[in-house]
Amino acid sequence: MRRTRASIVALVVLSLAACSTDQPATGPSGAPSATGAGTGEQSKFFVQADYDAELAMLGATATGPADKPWEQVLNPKMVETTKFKKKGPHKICFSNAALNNPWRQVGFKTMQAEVETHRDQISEFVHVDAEGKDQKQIADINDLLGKGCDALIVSPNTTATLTPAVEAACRTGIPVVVFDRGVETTCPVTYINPIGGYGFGHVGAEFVAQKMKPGGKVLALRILPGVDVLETRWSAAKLVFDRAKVDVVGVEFTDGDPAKTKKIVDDYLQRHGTIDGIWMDAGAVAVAAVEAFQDAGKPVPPINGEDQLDFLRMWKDKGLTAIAPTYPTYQWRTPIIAALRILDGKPVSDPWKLPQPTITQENLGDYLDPAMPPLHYAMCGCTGLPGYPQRWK
Amino acid sequence: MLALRAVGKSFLGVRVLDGVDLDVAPGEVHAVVGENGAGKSTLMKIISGGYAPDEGSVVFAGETRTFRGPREARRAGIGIIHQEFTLLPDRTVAENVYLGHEPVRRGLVDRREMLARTSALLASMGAGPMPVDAPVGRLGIAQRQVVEIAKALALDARLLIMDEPTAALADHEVELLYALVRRLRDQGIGLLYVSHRLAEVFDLSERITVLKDGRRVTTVRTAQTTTDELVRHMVGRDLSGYYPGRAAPADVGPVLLTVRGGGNRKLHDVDLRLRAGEVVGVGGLQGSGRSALARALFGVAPFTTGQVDLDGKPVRVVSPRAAMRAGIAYVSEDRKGEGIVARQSVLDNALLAGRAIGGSWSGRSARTARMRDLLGAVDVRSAGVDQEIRFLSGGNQQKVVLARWLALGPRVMLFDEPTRGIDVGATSAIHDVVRRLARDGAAVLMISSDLPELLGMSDRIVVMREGRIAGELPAGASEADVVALAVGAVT
Amino acid sequence: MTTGDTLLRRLPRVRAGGLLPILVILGVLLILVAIRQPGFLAPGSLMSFLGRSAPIILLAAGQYFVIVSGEFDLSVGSLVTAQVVIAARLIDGEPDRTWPVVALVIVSSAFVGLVNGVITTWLRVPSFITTLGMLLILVGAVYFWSDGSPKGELSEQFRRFGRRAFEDVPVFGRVPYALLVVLVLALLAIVLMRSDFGRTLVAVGDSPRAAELSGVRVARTRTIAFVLSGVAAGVAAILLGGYSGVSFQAGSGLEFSAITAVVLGGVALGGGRGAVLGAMLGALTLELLFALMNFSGVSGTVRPAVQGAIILLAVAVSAARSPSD
Amino acid sequence: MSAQSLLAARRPVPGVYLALVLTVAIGWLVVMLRGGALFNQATMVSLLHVAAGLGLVAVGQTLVILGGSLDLSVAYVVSLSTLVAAETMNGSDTALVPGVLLALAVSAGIGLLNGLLIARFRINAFIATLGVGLLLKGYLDSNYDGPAGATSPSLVQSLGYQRIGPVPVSFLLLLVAAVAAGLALNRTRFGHHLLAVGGDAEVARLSGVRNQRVLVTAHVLCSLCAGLAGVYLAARLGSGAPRVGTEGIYDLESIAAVVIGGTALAGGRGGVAGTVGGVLLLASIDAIFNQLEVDSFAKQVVRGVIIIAAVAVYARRTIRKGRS
Repeated sequence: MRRTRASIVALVVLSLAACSTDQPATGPSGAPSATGAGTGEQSKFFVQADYDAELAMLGATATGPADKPWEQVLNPKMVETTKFKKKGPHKICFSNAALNNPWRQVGFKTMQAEVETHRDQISEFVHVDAEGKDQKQIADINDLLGKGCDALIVSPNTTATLTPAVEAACRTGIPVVVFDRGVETTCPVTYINPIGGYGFGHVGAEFVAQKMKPGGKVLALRILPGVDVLETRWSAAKLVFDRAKVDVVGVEFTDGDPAKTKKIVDDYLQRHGTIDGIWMDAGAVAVAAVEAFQDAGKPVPPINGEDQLDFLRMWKDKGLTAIAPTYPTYQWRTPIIAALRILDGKPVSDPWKLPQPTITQENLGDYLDPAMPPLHYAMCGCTGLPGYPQRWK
Repeated sequence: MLALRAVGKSFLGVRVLDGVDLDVAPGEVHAVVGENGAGKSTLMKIISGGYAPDEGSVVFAGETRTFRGPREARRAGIGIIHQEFTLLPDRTVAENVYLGHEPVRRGLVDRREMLARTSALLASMGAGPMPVDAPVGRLGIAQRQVVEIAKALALDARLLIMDEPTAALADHEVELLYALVRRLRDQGIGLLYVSHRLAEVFDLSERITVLKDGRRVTTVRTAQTTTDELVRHMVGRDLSGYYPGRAAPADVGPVLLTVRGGGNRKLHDVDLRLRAGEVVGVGGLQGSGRSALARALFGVAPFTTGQVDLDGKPVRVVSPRAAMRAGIAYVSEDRKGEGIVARQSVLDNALLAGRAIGGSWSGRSARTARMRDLLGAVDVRSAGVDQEIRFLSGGNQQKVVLARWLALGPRVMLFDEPTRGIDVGATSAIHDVVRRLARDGAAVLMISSDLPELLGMSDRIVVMREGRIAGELPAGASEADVVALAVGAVT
Repeated sequence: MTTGDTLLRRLPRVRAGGLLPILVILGVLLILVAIRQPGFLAPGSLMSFLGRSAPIILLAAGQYFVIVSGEFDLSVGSLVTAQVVIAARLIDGEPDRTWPVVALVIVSSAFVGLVNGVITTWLRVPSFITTLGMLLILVGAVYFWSDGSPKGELSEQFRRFGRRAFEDVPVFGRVPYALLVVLVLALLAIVLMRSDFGRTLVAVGDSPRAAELSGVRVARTRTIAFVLSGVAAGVAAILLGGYSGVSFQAGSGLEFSAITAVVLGGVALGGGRGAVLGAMLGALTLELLFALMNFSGVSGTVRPAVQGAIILLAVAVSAARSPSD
Repeated sequence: MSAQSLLAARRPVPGVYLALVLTVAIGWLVVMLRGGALFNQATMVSLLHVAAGLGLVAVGQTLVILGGSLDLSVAYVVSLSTLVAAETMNGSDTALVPGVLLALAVSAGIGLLNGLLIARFRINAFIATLGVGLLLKGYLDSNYDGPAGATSPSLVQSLGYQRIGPVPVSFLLLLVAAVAAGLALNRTRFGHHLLAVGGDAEVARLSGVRNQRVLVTAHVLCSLCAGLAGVYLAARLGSGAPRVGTEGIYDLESIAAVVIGGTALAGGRGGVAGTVGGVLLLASIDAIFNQLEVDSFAKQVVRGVIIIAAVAVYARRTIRKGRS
């Protein structure tokens, strides 16, 4: 009797597990799908027009001061802001998606330092952390609207779900500046971000595909499924790999956990003997991936990381074949600058596309700073800001 | 209305009931008597759906029934009052009484109706005023027993089983219960009345069934039998020869333990002296403070007033550990809950106390070896000392618990119902151990509800009532003497 | 009790909490891995697999002490994270600070366990709540202390415990330090469970009343279990920090992995049943399952479902086999 | 607050409300001293919105905890429910009702699975719901790579953003759910039986309660509440969000709210009124810390301390009651 019951449980459980596998597997055995790609179907986040635009921008030259990439703009499209002109000093409010990773920490500190440089114009800077929760951020924005802010900066937690809240903020008439992730509305005065995920993914994948031996095996290491920024990176990389007929032997999620990363790489090395290239959708676990090769006594293949110092140092010390596309943290400076310009009634570009530099073998030395902590992001544009370097340590 | 035919039941291979027949007619009070472990409670649980019989049949109201649970039995019209309380302390009186069949109006529980019916029910039972909307946890023991009875009656039972219903009741409450039983009988309800107290049985019942060792000995008309005859049926042996001999006056040594003016929440003004070499029996009704006395002496619920002396020196027994260090040991009445560790081996169980007190690493193997010998000496029957104790019979479990304490060489040994629910063979073995302990110079306190055992084993009997020591009886006192003291009747 | 009595006779006698089920599961997984990836069983790769599984095995052993005594410890994952981050910041790349920090990690982990135990036993807060609160406090405090981003660096000396190995060992090839650490501690754990304390701990989990009435200091015993869990988490933090370096992800979710491993190993939640070896084998099984999924290219997104299904299956089968409760 | 007085009709107001009043008073004072105002309309609305989402989940969690069980799968049920609702509606008002009903039906199904695993297959609730949660996570991860579907505009309009004075419709929904759950607990057989099962399963069985059925029902209701929270979040977010439940840590937060509200983790004692108080307390702390711009990590520490302290206080009280 009980045994029958147990087997029923087994059946239910297994059928449940099975029904979650109807998505075509992305992996070595993944059969070519409708799009004919070796890495499976394209993500629904993929937008061809955006992709083309971003790739075009990678080669474009930015306008603006050369030594201040955070003030530069790619393909500027200026918009009038005189209706927002207001006498200072201003109260600027910031609804932040989260502070839960080093990238956001470095960025936020950079932003705070930027605020300090404008102490004459900014009387109060209000920051609310949504702790990575959509519904808290919606509530936070609503909450900030009741506080008499002169301008609202939003770094949305999720593009689609924060759109209504941002629209509501626009309706109150205060200038709204969105950065990092976007929203699905044009109502903010400007949307600031670097070139974007397609560019990031493309640069890394191109490098890996070119440097590795032809027809070799690539392991793609991703952080989480379902995060839009990361999805666009992967969809661009997919296109590159499929075009180059690279054998992507696995797409694995690491949860940003270095231990899990090392285990995955270790097992893939065992399974395939060698891995000829590593592509990553974010640099957080790049060092762990490299260590896995070292610990297994294998040569480290071409790899992409990000501008975190631990990776850059390892790159230099071990002489890796590597590249670091960036999603620069200096973009956290720009919203403050933009907000103040808007409140001065000066025109700003919408969208405000920031350049997205890539760290290569050639310019690697420029970004290595031995005094900074290992998880610091080199592309912070913060060396000239007040409190450097102590604030970022 | 109820007919059992050749009902049998075994637990873990131990035959608890064997071919029992029983009939109850409407409007009849049918008493079931028997010694502890005779199978009364198991039989009642089979009738009320708590257990399924292994063999035989239960016919109720003309149909052969196999109740798949208490719910079905209750729905069919069988109410039961268990020996243990089945009340939820956090729920109100009314909620407890109507648990499982709350009155409903338009889909919702009709609180007002429930309160009203509960009040009416309690009133019809002749119970005193009771806060029906207060949590049961705030009531006293006697009141809880009344609630328990009300709970059994609430579902318009056609057959009501009462398992030791008067155990916790005071005199006037017993009278009320009598009246209630008679009233129910006159309404045509059949009653199965399980009791130790033969006087009650004679007062109330029309017929009496005697169980012994899981078999039905006889069923007699109450009017045609006598107490003596019943006792003979129940015991089926010569009482005097069954117990190990008492201590001779010369064997009784000096006073080991003295309590003066001991009291706590459940005890008042307890004065007690225990001598080396002597078995002191403790009698009294359930809830009279017998167990509280043992638990106070062992530091489970210590005395808050008064003084305890050991060897003439005051000791503070604030915890079981402190008691053990003073040389006091205790065998709880709740063997399953407080005695054994069900999933550990016989050896682990036996070594538990020794390990708790600690010992050197070097002494470990010697201790284990000694324990193996001891387990053999008290005649524990198991498939080996590594067998999990839950697979042993109750008697063997109890012997393991005894071995646990014997290994420590206690000077004062407290037993609370040491042979309850234990088969005859093991009972006699345990009696031997108790007596041997005394002969070896320990002071023994033994609580028992089993009057023959109490009278047969004790060198002296202390009877408790309402948290006080009601009196002391010498060896050779009669059952009537004990009962008289226990219920406070004038002798 | 009721139906169990009859069932007991029908079912084959498997000692509850026995190691047989977990050994069967482990064996099946090993065979599957061997088919899929024959090279896995070569000494070198097997050794490194065992080495990298060391932290979770230790956490499972620590969790076992708490669970078998009838409690829960949800704080171990965040304790590991906290210790890795604290160690990195204190060492800050200085080799000289390695040993003091190792000592500090272990002592402070024991202290966290002590606090868990004292709150649970003295203040009578259910351990689920105590350790849930502790989880929040530890992670919050360490994030707060390090401004949301780990600082400093672990020294190579610190990292070697979890990363390096004795090279060129005959037969085995390469023997990770972590493996030796886990073997020694596992042996200690097994010896401990056979000692007076261990047997008493199980008794406390099975029947705290009976234990107390036999003179066992129940509160103290349980508190020691929490301390042992804390120490295990501390050692796991050293090995894990060594294996993978400093990150805020170091310990996240490990408490659930550890509890899962313990349950897979045939240890009953609620206490009193199961063996520490079973718990550790449960952890090994879980790690082997992940490796198998890596080897067979199971899509990363489906893995939680596979894991969930196997847990439910294993527990449902053992629940159906166990006769009573 | 007539609802609350109804829920608490026969029992003293749980201590959590005292803590709530104290917290708000202290917070108000501190914020005022720093020259701010704790409660303007906007903060009030925000607070109640946050409370509504967590509250709906916590009300359901209260039911299973009262029955001596536990549900760690609620976070995934919430996410799944937002997706089912939003994808069924697909931006049209005509599919509003089917969308809501389907989301609730799917949630109830998961509750049924939980309940059966626990009650019939006797798997420990912790492990059973953890396992079911992992199954759902696998399903969500492999089928969704981001927000999907679109909620009916009129649902967004009404449940997501409509409010009456400072009180959002969603909070009224929470109150309705809480009153309904309170009614179910105090005024239905199911509720009486649930409290009995949680208090002492054996006593309940001997009293004729069908324990398994009661527990399964409680789990279905718990998942329904989580599903309802999902529908609300779909309305709030405008689409289905596969990570919203886990981001909100609804599993552990709901358990925290329940125990802060005075419900015993072991079951049998407590109620919905306390849970609503617990949710409001957590939301108030959020609001106050938001005002003071205190680091969210410090807030986490405070939350941890509050959870432990609250339960320690309740434990102390029970011990004292037991003695007197």
